Amino acid sequence: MKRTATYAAAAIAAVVLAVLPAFLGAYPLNVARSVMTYMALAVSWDMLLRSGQISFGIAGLFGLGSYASALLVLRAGMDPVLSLVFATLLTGAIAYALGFAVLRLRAMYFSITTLALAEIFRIVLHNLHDFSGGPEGVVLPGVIFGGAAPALYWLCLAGLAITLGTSWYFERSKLHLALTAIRNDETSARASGVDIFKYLLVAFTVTSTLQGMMGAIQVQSYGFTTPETAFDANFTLLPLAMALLGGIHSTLGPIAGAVLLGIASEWLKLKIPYGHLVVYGIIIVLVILLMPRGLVGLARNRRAGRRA
Amino acid sequence: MILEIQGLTCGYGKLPVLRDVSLSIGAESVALIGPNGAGKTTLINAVTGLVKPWGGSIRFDGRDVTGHATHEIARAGIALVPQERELFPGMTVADNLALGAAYIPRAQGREERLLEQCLRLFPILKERFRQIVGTMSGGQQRMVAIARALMANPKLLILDEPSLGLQPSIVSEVFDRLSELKKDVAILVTEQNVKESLRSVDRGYVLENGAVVLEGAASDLAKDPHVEASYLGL
Amino acid sequence: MANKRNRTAGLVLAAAVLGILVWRPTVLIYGLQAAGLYASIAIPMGLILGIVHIVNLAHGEFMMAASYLTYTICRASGMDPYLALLPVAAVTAAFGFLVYRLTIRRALKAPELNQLILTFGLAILLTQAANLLFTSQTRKLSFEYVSASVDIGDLSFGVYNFVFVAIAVAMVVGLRLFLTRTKAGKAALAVGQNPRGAAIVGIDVDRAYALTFALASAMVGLMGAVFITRSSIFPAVGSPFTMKSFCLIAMAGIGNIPGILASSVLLGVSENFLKAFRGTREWADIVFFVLIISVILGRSIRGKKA
Amino acid sequence: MKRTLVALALIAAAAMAFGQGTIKIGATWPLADITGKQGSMAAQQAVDEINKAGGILGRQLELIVIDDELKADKGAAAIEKLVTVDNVDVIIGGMASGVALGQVPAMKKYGKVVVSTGAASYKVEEALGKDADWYFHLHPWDYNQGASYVQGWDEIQKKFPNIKIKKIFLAYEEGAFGKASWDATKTLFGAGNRYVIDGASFKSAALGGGDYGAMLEAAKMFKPDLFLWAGYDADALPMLEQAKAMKFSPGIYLGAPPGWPVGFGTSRLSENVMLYGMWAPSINNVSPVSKKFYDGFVAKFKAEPATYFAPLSYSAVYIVADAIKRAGSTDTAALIKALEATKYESPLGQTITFTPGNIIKHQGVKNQKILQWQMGRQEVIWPFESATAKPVYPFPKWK
Amino acid sequence: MKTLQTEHLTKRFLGLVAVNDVSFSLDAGEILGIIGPNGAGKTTFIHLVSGILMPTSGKVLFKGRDVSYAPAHERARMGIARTFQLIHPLENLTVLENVMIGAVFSRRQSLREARRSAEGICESLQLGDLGRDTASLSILEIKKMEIARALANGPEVLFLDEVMAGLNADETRQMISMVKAIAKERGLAVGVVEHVMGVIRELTERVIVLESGELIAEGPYSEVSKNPRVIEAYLGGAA
Repeated sequence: MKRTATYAAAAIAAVVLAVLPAFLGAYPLNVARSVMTYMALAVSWDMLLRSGQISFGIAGLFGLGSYASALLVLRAGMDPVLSLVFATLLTGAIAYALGFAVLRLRAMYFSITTLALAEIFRIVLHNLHDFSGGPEGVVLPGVIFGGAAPALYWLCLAGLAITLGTSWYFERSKLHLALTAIRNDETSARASGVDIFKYLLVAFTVTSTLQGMMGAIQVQSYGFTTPETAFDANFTLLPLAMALLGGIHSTLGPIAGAVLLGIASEWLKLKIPYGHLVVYGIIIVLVILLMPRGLVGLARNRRAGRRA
Repeated sequence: MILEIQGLTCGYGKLPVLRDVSLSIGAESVALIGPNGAGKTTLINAVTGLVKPWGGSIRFDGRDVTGHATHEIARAGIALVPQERELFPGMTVADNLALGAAYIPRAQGREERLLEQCLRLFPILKERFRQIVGTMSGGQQRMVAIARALMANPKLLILDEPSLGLQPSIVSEVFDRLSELKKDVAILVTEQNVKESLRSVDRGYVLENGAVVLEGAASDLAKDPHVEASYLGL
Repeated sequence: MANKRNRTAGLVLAAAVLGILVWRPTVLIYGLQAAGLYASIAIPMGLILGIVHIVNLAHGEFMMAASYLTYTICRASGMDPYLALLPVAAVTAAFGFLVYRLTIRRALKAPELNQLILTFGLAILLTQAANLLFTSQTRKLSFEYVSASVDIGDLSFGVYNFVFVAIAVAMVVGLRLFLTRTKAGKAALAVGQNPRGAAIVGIDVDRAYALTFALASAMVGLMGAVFITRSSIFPAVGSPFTMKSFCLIAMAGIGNIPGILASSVLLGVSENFLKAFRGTREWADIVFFVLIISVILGRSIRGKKA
Repeated sequence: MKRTLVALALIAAAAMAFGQGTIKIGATWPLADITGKQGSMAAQQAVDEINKAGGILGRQLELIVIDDELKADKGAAAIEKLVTVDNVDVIIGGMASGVALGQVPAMKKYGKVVVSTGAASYKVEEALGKDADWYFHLHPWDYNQGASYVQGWDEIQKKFPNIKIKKIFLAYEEGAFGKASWDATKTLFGAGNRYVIDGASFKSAALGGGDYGAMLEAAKMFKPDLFLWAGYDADALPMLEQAKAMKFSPGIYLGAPPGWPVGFGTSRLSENVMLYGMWAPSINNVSPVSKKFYDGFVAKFKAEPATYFAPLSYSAVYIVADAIKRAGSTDTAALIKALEATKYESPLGQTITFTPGNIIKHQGVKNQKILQWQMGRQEVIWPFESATAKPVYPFPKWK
Repeated sequence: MKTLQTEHLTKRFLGLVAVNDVSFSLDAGEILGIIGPNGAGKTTFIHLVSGILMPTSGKVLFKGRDVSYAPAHERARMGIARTFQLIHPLENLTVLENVMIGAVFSRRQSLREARRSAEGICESLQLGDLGRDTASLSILEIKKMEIARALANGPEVLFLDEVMAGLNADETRQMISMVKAIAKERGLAVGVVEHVMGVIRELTERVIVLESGELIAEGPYSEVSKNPRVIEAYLGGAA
């Protein structure tokens, strides 16, 4: 009963999102793309967090995906749409290889290492002048789909849909049991037959792939990138903040957080041209202090309160 | 009376665990008996300020300490050996023991005598005096926890399941020492090992479902048919 | 056996240092100077992380705020930053205490990531408030002594920046004395290892946290005052140091404050080694991150073996 | 009586303006950065001046500024909003090339007239392509700047024979700005073997760097006649201090940051440091327009314009207003035609016209100026027509 | 061929020898007690057998196969299951999900099959409402759930590390009969670490005694408890 209602709500949301371009102008669609990009990053970050691993490397994989896609088009003459697929897979392959080293680490050491890897990607692309365009970045011959606002929107929506679908699968398959078990107590998970390394590797590779995919979509939608754009620390920090404000360890939380922060930042910017970021900072501080379990946690408490 | 609890009500979240519990401890040792989930640890947590009581009062040494912070209660003279030990894992045995006395007014100036007493009680700690506590086995850590509490020269010593994870020879040792200690320290102990504990304390309370159902001299309780059926026998 | 290996490693290291000293003396000079700066900024963050277990993402911003405070005081009074140092440290200590009381304390019981985002929000808040008050245009106080110079043969180099080495060493020694010799310090150390256990032995945990935060903030304030003698300041000046400090602490291992100094020297010297050559100059930045990963991975592998 | 008449006229003008609606100028700048902040303020100043004088075609101007937050996606969204939601007639503004690259696709899509105040990177020009006839670029491209320096130093050496330059050392920050400067310097000064070029990169203090020791060491070994650094204002004083500590004093010490720190001139080290720039308050002495702009800005905002983005943005508004007046409408084709005929005497101390760039059709300013800090003020040395002082040479040796 | 055997099993941590040259065997249907003073190496021994730790030297043989260096999850799949002294119920999962983990990952069952087998095990242990969050469980229930989780692996060998600790007499009696029943019905080889001598006496047929990592005595409890070395090291006045 409850599950049917959830499916129905998801289906309605999907239809509404898909037909939005018919009703909205280019500007709201553009804002929506930005919100959806951050949303996908926040959800993918949360997917790995469900195993207890806190990644600070979102920007690194996002940037890697961006550059892979851009360079495949520029250096290999690949079709932009095809480059999305290959860049996504390439990011996944790199993450898979790195996973063997990185996934030995836990807690803060894992976080720092992912952060350091992201910086290494950035510096390498920054310094390989002839190949990557160096600090000035690369400009593509054009924007994918001729830059049509609805097409770009749908592309981003597709990326988001893939991410949400994967997250949904993570929540309902045995991955959910494996990751939750690892997060709680690795030793007892091992004793129950969970191959910890394998599941961490799966989660790390899949979430990295998703982050690379969003990067590839982003670069093709803007037609250029630079190391500072592609590896912007905000691609790490904002999704983290969004997931936490929305509520972690779920698909719904990061979605709520991304909508809240994404729209708040755009709205504040228009209302308070000078100094809107001060208010943005205040919002983050207040939400964390007043809703320590995020929006979803708040809703859950409400519901629990009503039942009791 | 050293500790006097009146009508204590307490719990976690919305769930009440203790309902109107009253008990008192004089210059004696008292055992708190009851099944798991009866509220023994909650009672101890309420006394030591680790959880805030919902209602009722706790008086220690003539002072109302209801709802006071843990460190204030510790400084007033209540030492706790918690079930989870709560040691300082990165420090040596020596440092852990020193910290047991450092912040307690009653222990000031007597550290050496107290330390000597603890090392006599647990000779293995003398051997391991410079060992980092985190590298010791669970049972050894429990000894450190008990010794640390004794370092506070407490008026009231609370032990939450002290024999948990201890080998039998040490358990009997601990209870022997407790019988010795109770001459100058009031003791409150919860213990699964009811037979052993009733042998070495003066009085006992039986806590079931968050309420006191029986109280009396230890020797009487040991003969009580309800206690016999539920808590003795092994 | 481990001892022997350590000795060999020590000898190799000493030989390398000597070689560099003769061949490119500036590598060591500038390397140590950079190390002093890194370490003296990272140490207060390491103190908070080691005891309150909070990664303060607003760490660099605290320093930035202290620098602006110093700037304002010195501009208004014509005072030297070294004279303003104590009042600034006092103000930032109070500020740190207040921040702890008003925000951090409330987030301590929440999931640990919340504290990260909370301090991230504080960082945005501080940066943007500074931007509104002072704009993004940089400011700098200029003093003759900063250009103090020493000649050895043909070589002329600045010696002023060694002041950071002195500060870093003083911080390490001072903290060690504080944590092992004073009652408040021991309490802080105990709280850092087990807050519940500390409360049980009569330590006021909340007070220890607040004190640690205030002390670390005072150290950050001191650094902010000295920082302005060396560097220009602008609202975003602190943020790169937050990340750098965080990385150095991880490299040293949480709670290992002398280790922060050692990591800083390793990094400062390696960076300046790469900077000394045309072909590798641009890769100096990467050595930082490569070293961090190697040290962390190396330690984890060794840890598994042991 | 007279006052009543003025009031009536104003009301009438306002009513007319209301009837026809305002002429909307949309703009994006990074408002948290001093460039964007003061650029947007100066643009508002120009709009207020024009409106006070009765507006254009009897209509009032309205400036709508959106913060691009120095981010490409935010900048692009801002363009979409200005065009589709606010229905602006013209777009001005811009600072960072990275943001402009993000905005170009949206600009191309709508073909609205754009008068850009920023974006120096040739990559932006490449992205625009040769068909972007609606794009008017006020700021010189990076290669324009480089070419003008070559010309400037040639002319200076001719006029002041005591100044002789053979070896040039460029210290450039690692980012896009420094890298572009290095590429341009190598090609432009390196051509024809008249100069010997060397360079080294450094990490700017703006990005967490600030140690110039290794770079200065390389520069000192090279013994340049001209030492040029391309970095940010945060680097200005620390680099000088470290250079002094190392006793490195080339014949010419020249900085090319986009702005200078507050009160740089009050530092004793600043004396005779040379700089590249587009504008300095000293231009007030040779240009009445500059003085009008400067006085107006100070009166309105109680602050000195600290960056050339202020006069440049101020110019952008006047150029647009003037073109609309001449075109008689805001129709794109007419406006482009009118803009092509622009001849605006700007507060930069020079008249702005549009001529073809390497790719685009409408390039405004093509040169930079060579200035020198003298007695705490930026004095213009070159071009000689707007010069306010003679060069002091050589740069003082450290005592 | 015994179900489980160790040969000269040794584990060193830095300078410390935690388990020293221990050889023992355990057969199907047998319940073995493992006792010894605090710090004797009992838990380390179970860690070695279950693969949580790797031995420094010596062998672990499972049904004759050398599994000394097989990772823990593989040993779990082969049929070596265990509980933990310090229990960490998985907080964000229900009781049923906690138990399912073993079935899903050790027996490689689908979620649906695992749910069914977990329900069966929980029912036989009388675990009550399986949809509950683990935070609300009593200690007895948590201990039962721990055993259920281990059983869900489908083990042939089961080690119980102080499962009776914290239980009162009543509950201990319940638990003893439950463990006996499980061992019998499933034909398991069971190893039990316990400090309460009554439990050891009631539950086990054979006992091994560890001291400072070494096996110092072996035999029925009634014999071992008279061994002077055991009394001195371990039982003291309680014997």
